Amino acid sequence: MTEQKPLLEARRVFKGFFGNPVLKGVDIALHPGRVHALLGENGAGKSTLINLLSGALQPDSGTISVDGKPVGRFSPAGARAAGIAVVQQELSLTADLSIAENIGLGAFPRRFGLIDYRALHRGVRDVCDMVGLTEPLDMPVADLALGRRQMVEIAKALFRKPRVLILDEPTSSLSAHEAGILARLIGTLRDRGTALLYISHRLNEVQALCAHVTVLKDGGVTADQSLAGIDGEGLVRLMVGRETGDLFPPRPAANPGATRISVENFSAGLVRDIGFSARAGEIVGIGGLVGQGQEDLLLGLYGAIPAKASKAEVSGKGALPAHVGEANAAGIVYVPADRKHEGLVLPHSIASNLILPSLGRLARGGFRDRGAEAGLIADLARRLTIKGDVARAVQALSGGNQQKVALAKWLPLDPSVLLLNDPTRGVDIETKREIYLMLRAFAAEGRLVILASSDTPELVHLCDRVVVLREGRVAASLSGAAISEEAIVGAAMGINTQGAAA
Amino acid sequence: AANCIKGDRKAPYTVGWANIYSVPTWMKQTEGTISAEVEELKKAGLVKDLMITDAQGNAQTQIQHIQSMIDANVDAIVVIAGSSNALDRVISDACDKGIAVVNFDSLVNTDKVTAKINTDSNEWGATAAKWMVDQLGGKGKIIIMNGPAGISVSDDRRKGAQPVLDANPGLEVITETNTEYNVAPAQEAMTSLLFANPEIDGVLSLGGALSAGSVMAFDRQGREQVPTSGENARQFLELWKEKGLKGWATMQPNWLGALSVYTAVQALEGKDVPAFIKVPLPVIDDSTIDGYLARAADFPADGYIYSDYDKALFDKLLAQ
Amino acid sequence: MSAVSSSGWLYGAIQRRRNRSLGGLYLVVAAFLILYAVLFPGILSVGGFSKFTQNWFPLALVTMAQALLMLNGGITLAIGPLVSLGAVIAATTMGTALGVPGGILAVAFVGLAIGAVTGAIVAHLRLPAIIVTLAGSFIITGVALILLPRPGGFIPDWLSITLAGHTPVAFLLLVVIVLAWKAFLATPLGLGIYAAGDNPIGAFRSGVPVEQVKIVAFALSSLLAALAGLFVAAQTGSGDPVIGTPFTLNSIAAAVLGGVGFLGGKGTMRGAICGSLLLSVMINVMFFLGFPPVAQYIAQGLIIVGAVAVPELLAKGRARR
Amino acid sequence: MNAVKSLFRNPPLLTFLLVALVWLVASLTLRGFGAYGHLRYLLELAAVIGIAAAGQTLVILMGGIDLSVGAVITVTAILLPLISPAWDPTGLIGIVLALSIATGIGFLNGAGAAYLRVPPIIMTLAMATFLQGLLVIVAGGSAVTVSNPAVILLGQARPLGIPAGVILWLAVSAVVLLLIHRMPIGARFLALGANPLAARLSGVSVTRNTLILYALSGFFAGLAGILVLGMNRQGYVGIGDPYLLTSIAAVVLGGTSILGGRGTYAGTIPGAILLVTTTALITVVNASPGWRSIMFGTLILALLLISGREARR
Ligand SMILES: Nc1ncnc2c1ncn2[C@@H]1O[C@H](COP(=O)(O)OP(=O)(O)OP(=O)(O)O)[C@@H](O)[C@H]1O
Ligand SMILES: Nc1ncnc2c1ncn2[C@@H]1O[C@H](COP(=O)(O)OP(=O)(O)OP(=O)(O)O)[C@@H](O)[C@H]1O
Ligand SMILES: [Mg+2]
Ligand SMILES: [Mg+2]
Repeated sequence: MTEQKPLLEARRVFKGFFGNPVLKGVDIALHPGRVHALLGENGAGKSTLINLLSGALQPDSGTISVDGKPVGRFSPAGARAAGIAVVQQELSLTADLSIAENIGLGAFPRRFGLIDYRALHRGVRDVCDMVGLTEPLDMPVADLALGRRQMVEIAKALFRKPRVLILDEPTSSLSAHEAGILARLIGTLRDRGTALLYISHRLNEVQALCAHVTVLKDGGVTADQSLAGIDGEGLVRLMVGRETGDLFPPRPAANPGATRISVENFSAGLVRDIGFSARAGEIVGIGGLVGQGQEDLLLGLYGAIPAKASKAEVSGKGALPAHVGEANAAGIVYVPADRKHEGLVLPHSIASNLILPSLGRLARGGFRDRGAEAGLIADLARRLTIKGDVARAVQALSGGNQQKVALAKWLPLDPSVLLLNDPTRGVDIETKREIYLMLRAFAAEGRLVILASSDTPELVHLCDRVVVLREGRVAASLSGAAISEEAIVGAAMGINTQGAAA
Repeated sequence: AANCIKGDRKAPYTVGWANIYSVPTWMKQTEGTISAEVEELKKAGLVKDLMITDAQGNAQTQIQHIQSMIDANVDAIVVIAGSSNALDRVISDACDKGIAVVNFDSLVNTDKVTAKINTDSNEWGATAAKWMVDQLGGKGKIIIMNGPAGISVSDDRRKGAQPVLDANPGLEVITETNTEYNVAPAQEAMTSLLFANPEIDGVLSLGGALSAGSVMAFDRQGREQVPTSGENARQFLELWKEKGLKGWATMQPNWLGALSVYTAVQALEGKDVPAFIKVPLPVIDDSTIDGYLARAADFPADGYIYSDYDKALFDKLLAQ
Repeated sequence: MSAVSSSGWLYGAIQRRRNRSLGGLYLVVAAFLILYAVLFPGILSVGGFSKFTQNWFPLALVTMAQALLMLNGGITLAIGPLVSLGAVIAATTMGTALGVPGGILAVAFVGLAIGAVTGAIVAHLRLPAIIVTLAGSFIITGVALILLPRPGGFIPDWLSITLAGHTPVAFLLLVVIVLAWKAFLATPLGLGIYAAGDNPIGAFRSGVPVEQVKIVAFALSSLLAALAGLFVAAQTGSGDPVIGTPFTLNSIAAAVLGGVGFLGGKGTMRGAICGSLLLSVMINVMFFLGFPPVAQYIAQGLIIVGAVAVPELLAKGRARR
Repeated sequence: MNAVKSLFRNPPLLTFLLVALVWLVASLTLRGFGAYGHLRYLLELAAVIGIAAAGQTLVILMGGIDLSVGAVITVTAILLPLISPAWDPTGLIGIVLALSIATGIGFLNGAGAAYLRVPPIIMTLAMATFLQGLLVIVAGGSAVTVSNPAVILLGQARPLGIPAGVILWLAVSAVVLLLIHRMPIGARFLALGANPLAARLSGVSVTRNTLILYALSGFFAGLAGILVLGMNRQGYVGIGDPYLLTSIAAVVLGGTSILGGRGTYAGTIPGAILLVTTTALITVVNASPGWRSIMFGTLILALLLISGREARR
């Protein structure tokens, strides 16, 4: 790898929102043929920095240079013309347009001023093949699951034939299989001379893929160095700034209590005729490739989509909850994967979001008890280390902090069953650790945690049992020592059906 | 024979009543006179069916309705126009098909109709203005209340008043308003004008329920009532009596509807009918108001107390 | 499934897929059209077809005008006044030295200009479209009333006969306009209307000039409404400063009936046009069924609710969330 | 400096100041405008819009819209005299009956939106059409002069010189503000308006809240209808028509987002006063109808520039 002049560079950039500085003089330089990691805890300003690099935001001061030449006002269109593409997190897609149109948006091939659909088709087919998108290209993005949308987002960036490709947490909603495809893709692009910037909270990925790292903390750069010779622990130390313990809390000997959930011939959405049961004090993982019915299983148990079962025993009741209110009343709560659209009321304040499920409980004589509410909010914010003014809009929080809010709002209900859909998506390593500890504590308190996750290590190290779904059916039910990455991935891909449950 | 009539249509006839908007009370009452007339004509074996449409105030829909009536080949179409020009083309189409088209109240521009029936809107305005001149001795400050802008009826009435106002420069028009022909907006507008104008000698109100609104505005603000012109709205007539007002009213008789059906059938029967039937404006003043109020109970409270009518009156009008 | 995309006819496949959610509405509209043809076979003649489509045409245009903005995440309450103004300008210019071509140009220019200004206000000053267009509706009405205080003006007969005679010119025009819309949608700017309506931030980050798209949307929408006014003037042979008023609500109703959502990016133009066709044919069908006014009102309410609710309820079983 | 900033982030307050400014300028320049009686009258008129807009505010906050407000006002104003039993000297029974009908109509709107999944705009528009049909049956054939003493009192009484309608409006404002800001249900409406999916997954029942909300909107429209009836002493067809667009305009002028999820009734209150004031201003200006219409539109646009900014992206 030769040190050439950087393709894209930021020098001494400052950026603040409403007077709150986020970036205080940050430097970063992206070189061709190199995968550059950008690390930092939630809210460190990573997304903000890439927004500056891609013209979506303007720096308050400092310069952005392309090929060594400073650019003045940089717009997204200008950035695209300079060969810069960004993989955003499901942010830039239009639900009602087709996959192909979404991929082409802003960069359509034209003929006589019209979109050249034939050329579009060819170009889109190519990039879709590269990322393994097999869905029909005419399908509206609205019909895709979150992980598949992420793949569309990646394909969209590739379609622009970028010289600089910026990926903001591209794997946070991808399954291991898809992440593998992406990793190979990144290798190919790097070898072709593309400059890559890679943001992720999954440090093992960073270690595997990246050659160089920039770490952001408190608005400044705390490290800017090569990753050669740095191991996993070293990376964590770089990022967190101190020695840390294991990411996953120790798993105590299984000590399950009474059966909390037991369903037979359960169908909901993609899930067809499965049997499933779980007991108090367990953490049950749900794994599989993206979109195999994991979400529908949770939503069905939560009463959020129509579900049926020949026999059901849920939280002491002899029937599935008919609607969300009933589930909540029975102590069942749900944390969705798509926090922006399903988990949070983005334009509302942190406080409003935290209090939403507890409004009725806290009311006295039909009126809201502001004192009690404020107390509860402060307590939740402290317990989950949600920093800053709770009157701020959730929208203005970084992804990880948003996730904390989405989880924290349920705690006051003292839930007995927690249905979690990818709860650590986009969450930094410290917060992840906190969440894992919390989940363990929940189980220890005799609650049932059902955890659907695309992060296989999470399933392996955290769960007492793992159910792997494939095409809406149970492909494997693993427990104890049988839980391993190989077993989960194998069952998910249908390669290895050993251990499949009846 | 009369205009449009080709003589190939035989009794009993199908009559289409293409209403522009059936909900307002004036329209309801008018429809009442039409239905009553049709009942009479059915007894005489002249009419077999009455088709009623309601364009919900949309002239475009009314065109569509009249087109459908042509398509359904009715024998006669009775119509109040939702716009003075918009229906011209579809109505001449109907006329070309030999359908007897009788247009009353809001008139179309085209002459390709069997008959147009109306009072004279210009005269309406002129007579009201003259009455106001007489009341005030040709000197004073008045406010003019008009119906909605852009509608030919309200425009014609206002135009009719203008020569009289020009001839009497002592009469100063302080200001004018345009509102729907309804009580609430008229009352609202008049109240604002009362505050802005300490001196008002008369209210020249040109139709609908505007006068009632005006009188109520004076009343509620504790201002002394002034001479007010108006129309035969029951509410206005009652207020006139109750407040001891100097009042004057004319009317657009609801029985224009009945007359129109009658005319259409007469024309289909081969009678000659005049192309324009001018209905004299009945005037209500202090000498006649008691007669009208005596019959008030027969009319809706938000309705119009119209003058009596019978076949003899119709025949006389048709004979002009 | 994947056969569709490997065939290479991506455009056609996308179009077909867009039809799917409209199946219910298509059925309802088809049922009404058949019923109408049974009640009045004359519709199948050239003259009958021409007259029917002429009466539908202006509603179809204003519905397109409204849908265009709703797809972009906006709405306009100035449709009716724009129709009136279009009619007034046509009726006041065509009799002058400008003649018919000048009159048409004047209408088109005024429509585009008003739309562009409105769009610029909404996009750059970030004011809510609904109230900007409400204010605009008063201003436009005022201008129409000043130009032509009462119905009148002049439209040459030949123009009326050409556009609204016994030939299906109006229908052909509609076909042309729909084709033009298709062509526009096949431009990056056109698709930008959808993208900016559904997800403005995402569209902006993808390089769509969101503000410019909004201004174009308003301009085209106003152009369509003004042209509808021109047609109304030709159809009626005159101008009327208030004739357009009912079109505002009707355009919204037709667009929503056709599945166009309030929040932008949801729905299709073909759906909106179908919605307007349903509103129009419903009037004729009710007439031929001999409904009295009371029944007309009630049936109209039922049909509108039913046309939306029935497909929705049928799809409910399939719906996920 | 900071005070100015926070003012600009507080649309209701801003709108209130705007009202005060308009009143001040108008009373200095226009004869008769500043009179106490006139301001009182404007408030009385604003009360009708304000009450009708109370329901509209709630519905819009939840991301819906109610296009049947005008029709419900008309129906209430016309039905009330018909259904007030003659043997009830207070007239209260008639009021209760009329309000029940109005609330029931609103409930039906909610049911259509919640169960049939008809978009609210279509549901309420269809309902307005329905009610027109009802009026064709009812109106024009029967007496609708109001003799109900409670309604007349509401329209005419002025305890302590304050019109009863304004007092009613104050009460409604208090209730609605409490509902939005001090009761759980208000927070739920707002959450549903901003993100129905997230709200539903947080245990907020869409169905129940939709029903409650549209019923409330019907109720408030009915209340406005009764007030209008009392002020005019007569109900007639079309009496409610002007209140449809004005109720929506008052809500939006008050800074509430038409897309739902953001806003407050505290903004609608000055919004209603602003609309009435503008109309009154234009009425006393002597100009042709066309020019008046232009002035009205321009004034609304100008006021909007000051008060109605949408949040930046
Ligand atoms: N538009 C905005 N308005 C206000 N504050 C903002 C805005 N965008 C970002 N912020 C704030 O800037 C800080 C940095 O956010 P940013 O999204 O860049 O963090 P991040 O490093 O990407 O975090 P994560 O790892 O969670 O994705 C956060 O505290 C966030 O609240
Ligand atoms: N309207 C807004 N108001 C305030 N902040 C906003 C707004 N829109 C976006 N932001 C900020 O823009 C930043 C970038 O968005 P982005 O979705 O990339 O966030 P993120 O922190 O990376 O979250 P995630 O990891 O979930 O994608 C967010 O951190 C958020 O703070
Ligand atoms: Mg980020
Ligand atoms: Mg993030």
